[in-house]
Amino acid sequence: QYSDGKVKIGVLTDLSGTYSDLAGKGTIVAAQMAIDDFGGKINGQPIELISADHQNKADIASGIARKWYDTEQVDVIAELVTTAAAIAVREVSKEKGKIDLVSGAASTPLTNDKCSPTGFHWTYDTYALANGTGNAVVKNGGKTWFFLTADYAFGHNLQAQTEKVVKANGGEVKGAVKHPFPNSDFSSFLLQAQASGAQIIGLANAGADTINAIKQAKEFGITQAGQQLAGLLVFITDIHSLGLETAQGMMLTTGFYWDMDDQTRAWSKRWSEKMGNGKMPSMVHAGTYSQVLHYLRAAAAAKTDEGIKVADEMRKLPINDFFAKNGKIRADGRMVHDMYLAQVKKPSESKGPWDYYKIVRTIPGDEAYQPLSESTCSLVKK
Amino acid sequence: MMTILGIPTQALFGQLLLGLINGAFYAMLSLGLALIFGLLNIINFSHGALYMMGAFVAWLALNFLGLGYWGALIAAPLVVAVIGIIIERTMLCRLYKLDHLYGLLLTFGLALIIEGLFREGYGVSGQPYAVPPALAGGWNLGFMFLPIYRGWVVVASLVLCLGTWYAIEKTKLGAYLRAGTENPTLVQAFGINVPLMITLTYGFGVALAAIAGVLAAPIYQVSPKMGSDLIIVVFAVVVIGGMGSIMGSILTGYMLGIVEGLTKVFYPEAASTVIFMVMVVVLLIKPAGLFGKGA
Amino acid sequence: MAESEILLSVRDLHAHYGESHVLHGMSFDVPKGEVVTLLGRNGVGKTTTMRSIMGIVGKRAGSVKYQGTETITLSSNRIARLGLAYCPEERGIFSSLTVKENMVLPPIIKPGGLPLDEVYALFPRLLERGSSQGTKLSGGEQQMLAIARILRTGADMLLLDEPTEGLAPVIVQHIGDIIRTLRERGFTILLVEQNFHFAATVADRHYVVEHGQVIDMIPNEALAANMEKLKTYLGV
Amino acid sequence: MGDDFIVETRSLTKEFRGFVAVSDVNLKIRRHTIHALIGPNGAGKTTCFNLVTKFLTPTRGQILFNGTDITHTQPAAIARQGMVRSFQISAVFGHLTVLENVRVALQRRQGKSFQFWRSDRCLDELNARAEELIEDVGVAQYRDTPAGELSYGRKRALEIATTLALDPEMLLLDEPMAGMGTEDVKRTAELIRRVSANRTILMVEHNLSVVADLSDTITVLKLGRVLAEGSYAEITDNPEVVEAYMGSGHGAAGHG
Amino acid sequence: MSNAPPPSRQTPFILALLGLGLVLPFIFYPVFLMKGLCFGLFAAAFNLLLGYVGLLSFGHAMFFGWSAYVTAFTAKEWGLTPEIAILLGVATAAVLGGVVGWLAIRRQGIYFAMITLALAQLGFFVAVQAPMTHGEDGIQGVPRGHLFGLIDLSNTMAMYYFVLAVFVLSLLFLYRVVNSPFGQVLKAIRDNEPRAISLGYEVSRYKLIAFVLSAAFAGLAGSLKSLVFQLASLADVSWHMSGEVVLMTLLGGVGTVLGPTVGAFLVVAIQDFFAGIGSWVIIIQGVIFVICVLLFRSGMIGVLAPWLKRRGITG
Ligand SMILES: Nc1ncnc2c1ncn2[C@@H]1O[C@H](COP(=O)(O)OP(=O)(O)OP(=O)(O)O)[C@@H](O)[C@H]1O
Ligand SMILES: Nc1ncnc2c1ncn2[C@@H]1O[C@H](COP(=O)(O)OP(=O)(O)OP(=O)(O)O)[C@@H](O)[C@H]1O
Ligand SMILES: CC(C)C[C@H](N)C(=O)O
Ligand SMILES: [Mg+2]
Ligand SMILES: [Mg+2]
Repeated sequence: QYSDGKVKIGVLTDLSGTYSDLAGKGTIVAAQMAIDDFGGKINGQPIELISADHQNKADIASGIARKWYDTEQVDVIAELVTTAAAIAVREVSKEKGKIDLVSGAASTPLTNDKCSPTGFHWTYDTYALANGTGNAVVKNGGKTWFFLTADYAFGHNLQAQTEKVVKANGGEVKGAVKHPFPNSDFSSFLLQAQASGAQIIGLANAGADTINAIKQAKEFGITQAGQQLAGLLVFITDIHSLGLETAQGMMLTTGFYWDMDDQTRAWSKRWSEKMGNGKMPSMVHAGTYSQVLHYLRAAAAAKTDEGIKVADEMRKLPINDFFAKNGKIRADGRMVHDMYLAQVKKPSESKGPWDYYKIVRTIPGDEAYQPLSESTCSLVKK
Repeated sequence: MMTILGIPTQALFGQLLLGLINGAFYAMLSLGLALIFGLLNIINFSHGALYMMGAFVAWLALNFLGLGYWGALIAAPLVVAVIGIIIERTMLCRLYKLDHLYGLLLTFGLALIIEGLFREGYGVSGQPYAVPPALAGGWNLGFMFLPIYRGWVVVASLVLCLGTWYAIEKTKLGAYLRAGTENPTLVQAFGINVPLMITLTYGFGVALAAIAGVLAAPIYQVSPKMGSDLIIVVFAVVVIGGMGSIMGSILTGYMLGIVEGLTKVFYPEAASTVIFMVMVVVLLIKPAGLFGKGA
Repeated sequence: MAESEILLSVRDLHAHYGESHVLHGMSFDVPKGEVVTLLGRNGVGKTTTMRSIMGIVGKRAGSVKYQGTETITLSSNRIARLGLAYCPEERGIFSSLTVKENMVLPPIIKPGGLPLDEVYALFPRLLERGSSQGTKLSGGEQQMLAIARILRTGADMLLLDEPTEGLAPVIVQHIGDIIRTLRERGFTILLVEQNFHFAATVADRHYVVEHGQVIDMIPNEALAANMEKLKTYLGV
Repeated sequence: MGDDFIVETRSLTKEFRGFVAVSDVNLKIRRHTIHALIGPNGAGKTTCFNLVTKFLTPTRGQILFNGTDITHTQPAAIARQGMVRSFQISAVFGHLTVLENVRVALQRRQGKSFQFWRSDRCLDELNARAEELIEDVGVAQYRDTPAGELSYGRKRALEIATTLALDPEMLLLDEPMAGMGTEDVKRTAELIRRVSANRTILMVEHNLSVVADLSDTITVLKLGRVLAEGSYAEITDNPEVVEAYMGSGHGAAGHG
Repeated sequence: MSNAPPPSRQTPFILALLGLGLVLPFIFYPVFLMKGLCFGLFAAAFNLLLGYVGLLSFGHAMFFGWSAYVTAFTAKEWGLTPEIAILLGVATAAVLGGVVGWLAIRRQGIYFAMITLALAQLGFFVAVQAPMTHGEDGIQGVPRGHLFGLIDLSNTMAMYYFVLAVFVLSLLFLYRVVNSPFGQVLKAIRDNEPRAISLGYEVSRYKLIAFVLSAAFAGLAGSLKSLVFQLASLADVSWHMSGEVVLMTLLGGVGTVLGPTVGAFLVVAIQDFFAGIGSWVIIIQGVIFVICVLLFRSGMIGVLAPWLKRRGITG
């Protein structure tokens, strides 16, 4: 039933680059926790974990995936931050009939053009981000927008999704500037954003780019002068890096916040102890736990590690853990779960380390994610 | 309102000023690099890493020793200079007789090690570093809001660059440095302690990088990657200015900051590439760089 | 001048370039105030001797005493500071410096050197070409510059390696005059020369070198008498 | 008359940033003679060489080689037309062996030099000629030594052999004897005389006895201009030349 | 190198290596071996310039990467057979090499390196902006296709032997280039350019030909890699790739025939072996470079040379 007498899970993530804080080592720890919580064995067979660094490069990711499938008897690859790496792994997985579980990567092609019967997208995506933050901001009166967009696929994708939401809600896009990726000095772009007179400056970027943009917006008095920033993809690690003083008041959309209920707090505390550095998990960390656990449940139910069969089982089983309440997987591989609109606390509101968010609204999954009817995935029957 | 190429002149002023501010960092870094290349004939690939180290020393000093910005401005270059001197004495000094490829390779390796260690220790997201209270706030210049701190960066870098230039060009030191590059044995046979001079120059060159790092800390995040993103551009600056020309690398630093700033307005996607375009054009027209000597 | 003080004393000097052993126990003395030449065929080790004295040969052993100070363990900058200055065979003009900068590059190590204007008076051509890049000078001009720049340092012992190579006859004469002038001023000079006709006009004594060893010493007065012997040494 | 001269320069002038190194020089070099160019240091001899072989571009003036204007020809092309130079500072291919140095020159006329797909064993047919040449200049015993390891004098000898390998119609030698010991000077002078049959040689040399010995015509340059021209006897009789170049007792100061 | 031992003494060694190449895929993971071979070929091509013409190109990723793109694109979008797709890639690299070479060979030393770097950065910029390359994602899922319409390369072993064959033939060819009449002239130019001119050689033509050859083989390596990994991406055109090939060549030994390949395998193995340990891999890589520079300066081949010499095969 299980090939080679075991189930082997590979966590392929960015261990050394820009995203190694929001994903990285923490996702390996999360995956291990999932295995441990599952009991370490599946139908009496051992579960193994292996991990590697893809450095956010498609070629490295694809090389490692191929090697894992060919020589390491890996059955499933999890995490996969960065869209390019995720797509690269998806190509290999599809060819080999193995399962890939995407947590960190953001872009929607993963469940559209690039969808696969054995590929899943778990934690969030650009559609949900655009939808969550864009909607909320426009409804709060932010009608005119200017985008600072990272000049690569993910940035373009995020901007395009958000523009759609803004326009659908009667807003207006005054302009956009594509900045090189990565980029450290945003003052010039911010000045252009300021000159546009837009009420909202949408940051269609991530990680260090977003952090620097926010920091410098404050430095140049952009926010004081009345314009507002909308970070379209902000992780809790980014807020930590910025400090509340700078980040306060910002609206953002997230798939998970550690301080929502007892379950999330308990898991996060365990994770934090394992990491041993006092940090709290990002949504990518939590999502990785959830996806690995769900895979194991499905593999146990299917009594096999054969990709297609487990994938079918995964689609059948509902997801109910601290991360996703009543989550479900659609034909296009999207795991649909509730998203949260959060606002960053003022320093005075924060009661302790990592107490950063106020959850403003829970966005029900079906509302948060792209409707299946709009999907271009070939697996979706219309 | 007046406009140039569709951009209001006022806004253009703002962009020029911002370009100049970025140029200040290029100038400081390329100055150190040019110095080190000029004397040691070593393309110091670890320059970016040592710049980052300067910023980190400031951050560490603040968080673990309570030493503030002004103290860091003195302490960080000293610490980094000492590290630089150790690197020079233990490793680089074995390479002078060899092709400068080996220096490049060694310092590249060192850059990987330094950057890797800081990544391992402090993650990649970067640490916040506040603007010193004395320099907080900003001036409204009419066409833009200029943070006082950025103004200070430009002034500090100008003072530092011109001071260094003066010390090197207007004293015999510059001649020793240049001659020492060409034929260290002979210069030493004239009675000059070339190894000491080399060591101190390396120390000074990386100290400049460290100062730039401290100056950068409040503007950008203090992050292990801050150096490697910059280094290749700074190389280009040095080459465009003319290898070995101190003034050339300073002026080119400011100038390219401005060029890059303008590109961010007219063709933002190309902002990180424009310097290389300039480099191709310059080298084809003036093979030794803008301020380089010789044909 | 017979019993004059010995300024430089070389004893059993050995030198190597990597694996090859070039000097095999050189021994000779340079009395203060004299002009002493090293004569010998190509490749016998004359240049190497000079480089060993200056401490710029990779591996050397034996004894080199300058004014009684042992220099064999000193670094070359320390040796130079004792008062030795070297004009290398390959001239060593710096291309990144102008002629003027080349001229003033060697630091003044002691008072008593020639003032700059006197140096220029000896080589007016160098003043004319002062702002030119050092290595853009003609071959002979570079040779002049190499000699000129060490005259102002105050070193009292000059090591000149083939200073007349590539110079026009009229300049060779001029160099001869300069060497005699320097001698009168109390400089001590160690000279390497291929052209012993020239050497004979300036030197007090000649050491003949073969296979990295001194094989004979001929006082200049005795040169004529020893001409035949010398010619066999030099293979003329 | 015109055909008698293999090289002719007309009002040749070279300025370096305002400094005139060669000014209005009209050289005429008669076929199958040895022509010497002498003059004080910095007179512009090497610069003339560089101009004639097009390593420098003249500021003004014209250069004729075999009656054709070569003022705008590339240096490599000039070499292929049969005018080859040596360098004042010795120029050998340091990592190639002595034999290979000569072979590289021979190889050019063989016409296979662009053939990157052929084995270099096809060059072995040149060995015999190459060995002859290095024998001629007395470096045969160093056949397989990398040229960089030769002593200075031997490098000069090798350079001459390499130049001769091209069998040039016109040979320009820049101070071929500089740095050679007396014995080598004699041998090289002999060699130059031998190869001058059916060739034209233009030579810069400070060694007056060599000049006296070898040259048919001598041109004296001073400050970039032609000061005098004639046979050795004529030149030495010219007081201006004596003053500017030879100096008073040139007998005593003259070289070996 | 020029005094290469007679072929009779090399032949057994070459045959032994070839034999090794044939059996290795049964011992090691073939994809890893193919990666090593591709980079080995890349480094060998680069070494033609650095080791034999003395020109350090810091922009060779441009040829490697763009050739990979063209092969990937034509194989995927136009459905060309692998050999045609590769040829088109190589042709692209050669043309780019001609242009870059033409601009760069007028300069020397660090300026040459910087011009090549700058032009390669422009190439990178085009790759980021052009729709054909699909930006960060790269051209993914490239079909390996049927070689000459016959041999199915999606079979890993078939692909491996194809790569091995191309590699061996290319290396023999490069070896021949170095030891050809043309190679002799290159070495002469490297030693003393003015002298070569004075002998009548149009130096720039030789340099340009060498540059184009080097670019073409770099391109061949890139094309092969894009088929092996079925992917052409920005990483292949970035300056890091240009830097990596310098490292491989230096680590293995500049100016030796096998050195670059040894260096390539070393670097690939390090990356592969330490991929699981995150940022430590970078530190370890750094330490290895430092150690190599300080202790094994002549490259790995330099360390192995005495051993090889006894067998008369230092090439
Ligand atoms: N850098 C070096 N490496 C190896 N051998 C060398 C080096 N320099 C000189 N030699 C060898 O050392 C010996 C002595 O050389 P040296 O230069 O001292 O001779 P010299 O007497 O000055 O000759 P010349 O009259 O040609 O200048 C020669 O055989 C030469 O080949
Ligand atoms: N590239 C250059 N730039 C500037 N000045 C130059 C250049 N080349 C030569 N000169 C100058 O032109 C003059 C003539 O130089 P040239 O080398 O022709 O002299 P020469 O007659 O060969 O002297 P020597 O006998 O010393 O070799 C010199 O004063 C020299 O400084
Ligand atoms: C922000 C990152 C976690 C996402 C990544 N940039 C992507 O392409 O999906
Ligand atoms: Mg000598
Ligand atoms: Mg000359």
